[in-house]
Amino acid sequence: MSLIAKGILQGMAVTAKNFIQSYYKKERLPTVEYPEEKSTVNQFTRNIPFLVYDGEDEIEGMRCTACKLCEKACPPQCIYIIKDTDENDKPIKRPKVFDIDSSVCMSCQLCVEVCPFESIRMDSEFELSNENRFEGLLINRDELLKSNEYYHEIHPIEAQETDDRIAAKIAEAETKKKAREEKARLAAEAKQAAAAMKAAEEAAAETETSATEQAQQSEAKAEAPEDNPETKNT
Amino acid sequence: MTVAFYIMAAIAVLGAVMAIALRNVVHAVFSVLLFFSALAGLFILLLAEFIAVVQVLVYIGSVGILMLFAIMLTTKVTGDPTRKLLSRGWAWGGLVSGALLLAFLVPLITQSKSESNSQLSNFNPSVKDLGLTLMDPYFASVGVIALLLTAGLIAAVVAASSASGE
Amino acid sequence: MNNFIDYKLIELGQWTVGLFNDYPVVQILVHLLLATLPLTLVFMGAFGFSTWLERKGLARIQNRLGPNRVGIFGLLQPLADGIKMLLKEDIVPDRSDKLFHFLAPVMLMVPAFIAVGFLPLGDGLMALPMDSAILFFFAVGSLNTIAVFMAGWSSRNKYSLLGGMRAVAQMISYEIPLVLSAVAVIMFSGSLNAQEIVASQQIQSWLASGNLVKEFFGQILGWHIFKPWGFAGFIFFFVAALAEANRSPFDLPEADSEIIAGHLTEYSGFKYAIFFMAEYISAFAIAGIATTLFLGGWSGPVIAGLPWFIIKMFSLFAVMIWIRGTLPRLRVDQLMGYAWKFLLPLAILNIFVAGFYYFAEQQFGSLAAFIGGWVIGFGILQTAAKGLSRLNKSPTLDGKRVYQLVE
Amino acid sequence: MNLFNFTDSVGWLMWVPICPLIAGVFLALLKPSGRVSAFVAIAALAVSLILSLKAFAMTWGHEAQIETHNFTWMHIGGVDLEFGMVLNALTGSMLAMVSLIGLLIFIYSWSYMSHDDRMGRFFCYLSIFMVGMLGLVVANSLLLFFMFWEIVGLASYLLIGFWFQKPSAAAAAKKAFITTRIGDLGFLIGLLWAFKATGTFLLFDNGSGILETTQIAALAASENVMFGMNTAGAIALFLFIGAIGKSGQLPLHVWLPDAMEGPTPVSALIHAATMVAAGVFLVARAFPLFIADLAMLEVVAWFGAFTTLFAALVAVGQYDIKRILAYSTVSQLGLMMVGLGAGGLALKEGGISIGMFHLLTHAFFKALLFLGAGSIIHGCNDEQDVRLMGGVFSKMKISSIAYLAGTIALCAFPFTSGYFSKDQILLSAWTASGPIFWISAIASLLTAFYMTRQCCYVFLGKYRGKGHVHESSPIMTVPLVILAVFAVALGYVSEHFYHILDYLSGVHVHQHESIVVIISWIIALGGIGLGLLVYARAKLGIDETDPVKKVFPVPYRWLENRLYADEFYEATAFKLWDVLAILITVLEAIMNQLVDFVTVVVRNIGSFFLNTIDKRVIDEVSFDGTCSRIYNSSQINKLIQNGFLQGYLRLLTGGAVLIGILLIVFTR
Amino acid sequence: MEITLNHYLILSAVLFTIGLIGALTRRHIIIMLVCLEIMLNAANLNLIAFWHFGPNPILLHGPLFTLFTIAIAATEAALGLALVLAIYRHFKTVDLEQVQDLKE
Repeated sequence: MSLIAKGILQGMAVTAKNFIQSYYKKERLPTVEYPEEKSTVNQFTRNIPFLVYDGEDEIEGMRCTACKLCEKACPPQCIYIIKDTDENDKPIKRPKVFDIDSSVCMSCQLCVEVCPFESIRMDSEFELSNENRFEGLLINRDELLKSNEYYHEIHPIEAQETDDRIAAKIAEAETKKKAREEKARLAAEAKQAAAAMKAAEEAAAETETSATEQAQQSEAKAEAPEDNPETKNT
Repeated sequence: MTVAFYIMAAIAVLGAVMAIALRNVVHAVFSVLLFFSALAGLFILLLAEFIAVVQVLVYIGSVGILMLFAIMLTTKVTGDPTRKLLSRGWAWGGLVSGALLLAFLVPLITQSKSESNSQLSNFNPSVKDLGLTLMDPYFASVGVIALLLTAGLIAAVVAASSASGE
Repeated sequence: MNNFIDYKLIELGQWTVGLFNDYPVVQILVHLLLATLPLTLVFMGAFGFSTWLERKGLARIQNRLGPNRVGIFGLLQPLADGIKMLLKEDIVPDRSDKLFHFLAPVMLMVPAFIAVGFLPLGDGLMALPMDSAILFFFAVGSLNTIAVFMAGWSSRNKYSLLGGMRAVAQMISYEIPLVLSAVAVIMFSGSLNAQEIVASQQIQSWLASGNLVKEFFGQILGWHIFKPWGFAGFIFFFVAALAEANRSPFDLPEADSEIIAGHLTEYSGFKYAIFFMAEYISAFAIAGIATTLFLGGWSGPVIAGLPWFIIKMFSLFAVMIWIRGTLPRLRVDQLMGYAWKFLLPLAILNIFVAGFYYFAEQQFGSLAAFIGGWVIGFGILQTAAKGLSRLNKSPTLDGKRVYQLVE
Repeated sequence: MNLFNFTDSVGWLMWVPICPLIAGVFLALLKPSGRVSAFVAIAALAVSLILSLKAFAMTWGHEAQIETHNFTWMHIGGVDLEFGMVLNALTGSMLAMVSLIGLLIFIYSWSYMSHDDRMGRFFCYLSIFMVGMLGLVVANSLLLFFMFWEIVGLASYLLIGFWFQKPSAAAAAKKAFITTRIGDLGFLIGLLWAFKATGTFLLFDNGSGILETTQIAALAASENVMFGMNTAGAIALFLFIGAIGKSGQLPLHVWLPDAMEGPTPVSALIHAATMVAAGVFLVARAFPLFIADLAMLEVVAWFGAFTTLFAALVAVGQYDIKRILAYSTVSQLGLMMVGLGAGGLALKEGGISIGMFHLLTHAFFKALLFLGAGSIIHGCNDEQDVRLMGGVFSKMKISSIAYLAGTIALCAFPFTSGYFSKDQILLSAWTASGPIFWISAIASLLTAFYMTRQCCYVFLGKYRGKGHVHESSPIMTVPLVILAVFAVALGYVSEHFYHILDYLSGVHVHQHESIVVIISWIIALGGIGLGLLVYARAKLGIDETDPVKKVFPVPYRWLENRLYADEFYEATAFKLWDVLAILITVLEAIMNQLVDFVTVVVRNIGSFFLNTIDKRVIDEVSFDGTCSRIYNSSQINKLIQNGFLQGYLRLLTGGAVLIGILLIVFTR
Repeated sequence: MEITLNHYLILSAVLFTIGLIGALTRRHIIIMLVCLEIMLNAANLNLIAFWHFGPNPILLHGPLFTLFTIAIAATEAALGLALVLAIYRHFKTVDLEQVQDLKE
């Protein structure tokens, strides 16, 4: 290296540039003084899971049906679910107790993938520290429940995707029902035409009774799918 | 001035005695360094400023460290109390040198007349004059010393590194 | 306005000494105290400030804020560190040399503070006004080698001994280029006395000329750094000074990634703080000497005297920090090779160039000597440097790296 | 010694011998291949030829003038030995002749020796020989002359023994060397005597040289130094002994015929033209000495006469072509000696020109004859016995014609060069003394006879040897032709156009005696006719007896055995050794007796000394005693030398203290 | 009481003797070299003392001569220690007792 040591000077120039620019250029001083300022967390970060509920009322709008799939799938078994029972203790599709032990959860997101009802998602909240090591870190159902809007807030893209998916499911169910009705109707007409023909030849009378039975069965079938469109999944 | 002289003398003697008395070699060398610094002080008392500086620079700065390096490279310094300190027949060795001091040096000094007044008080020899005399009448000897130092340097390197093979 | 502050301080000093006129013994004591006490306090403060300066500077270089919690801009951070150091438990390894383990930091601090004494802070403002101040500076400088060795040896720890030996070797080999590059200045200014060296860097004729512009530049243009051998000498001196004070690129001994903390491994608590203080103060001392030798000491355009000296000293220290922020650490053999095979020959050559410059100036007057000096002198040094660097070039892999898939 | 100044002094003459010397050294050291060595030798000789011709030209105009260039070679014991070069008619002519013939022979031997793998060595020896010969001619100091004389002797030894693997060649070389050495001994004695008498070696030293008038007068003044001769004569006699050895005169001629063992060019160069001529040249050079004492001239003439007759007789009985020529050379040399001797008696200084003229002409045609013989031998597949040759004329036209030209010149056929020179000799012999004249005449007749005999053997009839005859290459035949021209024309041209006789001796020489002319005609034609008569139609062959032998069987056998010259030596000289041997054994016996007696006496004395002095005094008392004492004492102070460093230091300080105390006590 | 030349002479004599005793008794080679240095320094002290109290100190002979002695002492120390290293490498000990190959 010659006397003026060009290489070293270039290096010094770089550090000097950093030093000076750090005073006026924003990206040169990216430090966020944490306790005072909070830096927005990237939307794809995931920490401990939370339960999503639609609408205003938490308990009612809860998507979770306590199907315990996530409990079984969780590798460190840190989820604990007890099904809820209505007044005359007949089990209803809702968890009474839904606990996640946050000290054990390794945020592997398997529960999210398993949940058929899109009800459990990964939260990006990281300030979970508290004094009590055991009870403190066990998060119960009420703390887990968070609104869909919050979900949209922390994971906008993912939330939007889940909503679209649900809407699509509902729409699909609609179309299927309609198609089935259409088919049933057609079949009935065809049958009637055939029957009419046959009847015309045979005794029109006794076949009427059989025709009316068939019409009743198809209506029963048509009614069944109507009562639970929301909970049905693909 | 007298107080300073006595302090310095005491430190010097102390350093020297400790140097030859201490069992731990490193301690001995450090005490010698103390001895050298005491001597530097004495030189300043004797108004030989430059010599004091050179004493500090050469003796304490390099010879001292050289000895420390030598010790590092050669012996295990502490930790075996059994090691005999004195060579055989140390008694009459000590006796002889003691005799030297008492029988020969001290009488010689005491009986010689000495004029105590030093002309030095009226002028303070500056380094500049020393430099000038070094260059003017004594230039050849400076050259010789330079040669000697280089030869010493090379010889030391060769001697120390010569048997690196084993 | 020149040297106004210096004179004021000297008057103050004389006034205080005057207070004790009727107690001669006490007066001597006061006189001594006057020379040493303010200096120690000032430089202790400077040490504190410099630690803050260093941490903030390094932070800014690395695009981060640096300490800003304690005090307004983190100014009280050094105080916090100090207190922390005091509170920390002072561990001493059991089978170590208790005496020398304790003595090492002291031995390091003493020469640091003495060295500071030799700095010509202002016109007439010198703590220890010696005829051969620079010489004493170097003599004292060589003492801290012993202190480092003592530290390394007494903590009975293989790493610290090794670190100690390395530090000693580094200090010794860099002492020679340091002294040699200073020799060029001393040879030119003709005396070892710091004040005279500073005086030689002021163009006296311009100062006395009376018109403001000339006076303004008279203070600056005389500095040795503007001369070819001066500039080269300054580079060698500064690099050797960095090594001597174990700063940045040469801080191998107590480099964290290397042998833990070198000779400082077994030190903790206040002794560790003292080590650091001694190191920083010797860094200041060397920066001060560098300013006196090359940057014209306290001479400066308007506020000549103490302020300029402090500005220059701190700016040099800032450069040290700056270098610490950029340059990677040197390997041991490169370190030694650089001293012996690069700096030393160039320093000697620099002395010759200075000699020629001196005679050229006598012969053809300062302007022609200045221009010719720069062209020829600097040319010689430049080519010598290139030649030496090519000579010492370690056999690096010059071809393009070839990678092979393992069959 | 300014070699390079070609104008005023004669120093450059030294170049003539030096050039071949350089070539010789070059060939000896670098041993180049055959062709290169030949080329180098020839080039060097060419340079000396040019210089010789320049010298010859310089002397041509003014014969009497002598230019010398002398320098001191060495200064020993207060005497400085001078060397020098002389340039007078004699030198000029000899230089020209030697270098010209030498060059032709060099060229000839280039092809002749081309198949021999040691050609480089051959040319090296030839160059050394030329150095000797040319140097000898130029030398002005007798010492230098003697040195070159030895070089020539050495060269002849080397060249004769060139094919050292042939035992006969080696023996011949030794024989040549020893016999010439005996002659050189005489020369050396003469040389030393001359030096003692005159104080200098230089022949011509502007007045003080040996051959200058003042010295000659001084030398001639002394009376009856030896056999009634004055010192000049005595010195001349010893010099003549040297000449006898070198030129192969009667007593010391035995080596010349055996010298034919060497290759033919060697014989041509050395044993025909130059070396043997050296003896004659010596006599010519030192002629003033000979003239100073007429008895010497008688001796020279008579020696010459006997040699020429003897050699001519023996030549008749020889069958080997080269031996015939060798004996003819011996006889011709004898003739030259006669020329010198008789010439001296008749014409004082003029004698030189007569002897030298014949030498010059003889050199050319004898060289021609030898080269011709060489090419014939080469042609007949290396066959040397004339009885196995024959019919060569038809096969080898050029060499035969050249050979015939040489023969007629040798036989002194009218108007050939031989005729003119031999005629002069016979004229001077006639005026000098009758018997010498008649002996020389008979010898010349015999010469013509055996030459024609040889020609008939070789040229007439059909080829009796094995294989077929083939003409030699042009490189060999061209020199032959040149020499032939010289052999024939030289005599006439030089006598009538250039008055060579006056030139050679510097004195006007003119002899005319009609009877001698007639006799010489008779001799020449008679000899040839007699030869043809006997041999032309005779049956010649290996198994046939020689026609002359048929007529005189017994004497012819004598001739065949070379008149028992070798056997004579055998009987006398070698016997000499046996006598010596006996003498020595007797002496030795006596000596042994003496030695035994002395040893006994000494032993007794020795034993006396041994037991008394040596054992008791030296061993016990002085030597061993002290040793043991020293040893014991050293044991004590060995204790100090125990390698214990600090012990030494303590002793040191103890000593210092002691000195200190003494100092204080005594200087109080 | 005024410091006179004798004080210095006695001091240097004492120091010299201490060095000598060390040199003569201690077994450790390096300590011997140390003592050697002590002796040399004592001599230097003597030199400067004589110069200081000498007739005309202006000539600066004292310091000059001491400079040379210091230079030589430094070289000697360097060489001595280099030799000690060589001895250690050969004898594997620094104890003078065992370094006795020169023993007859």
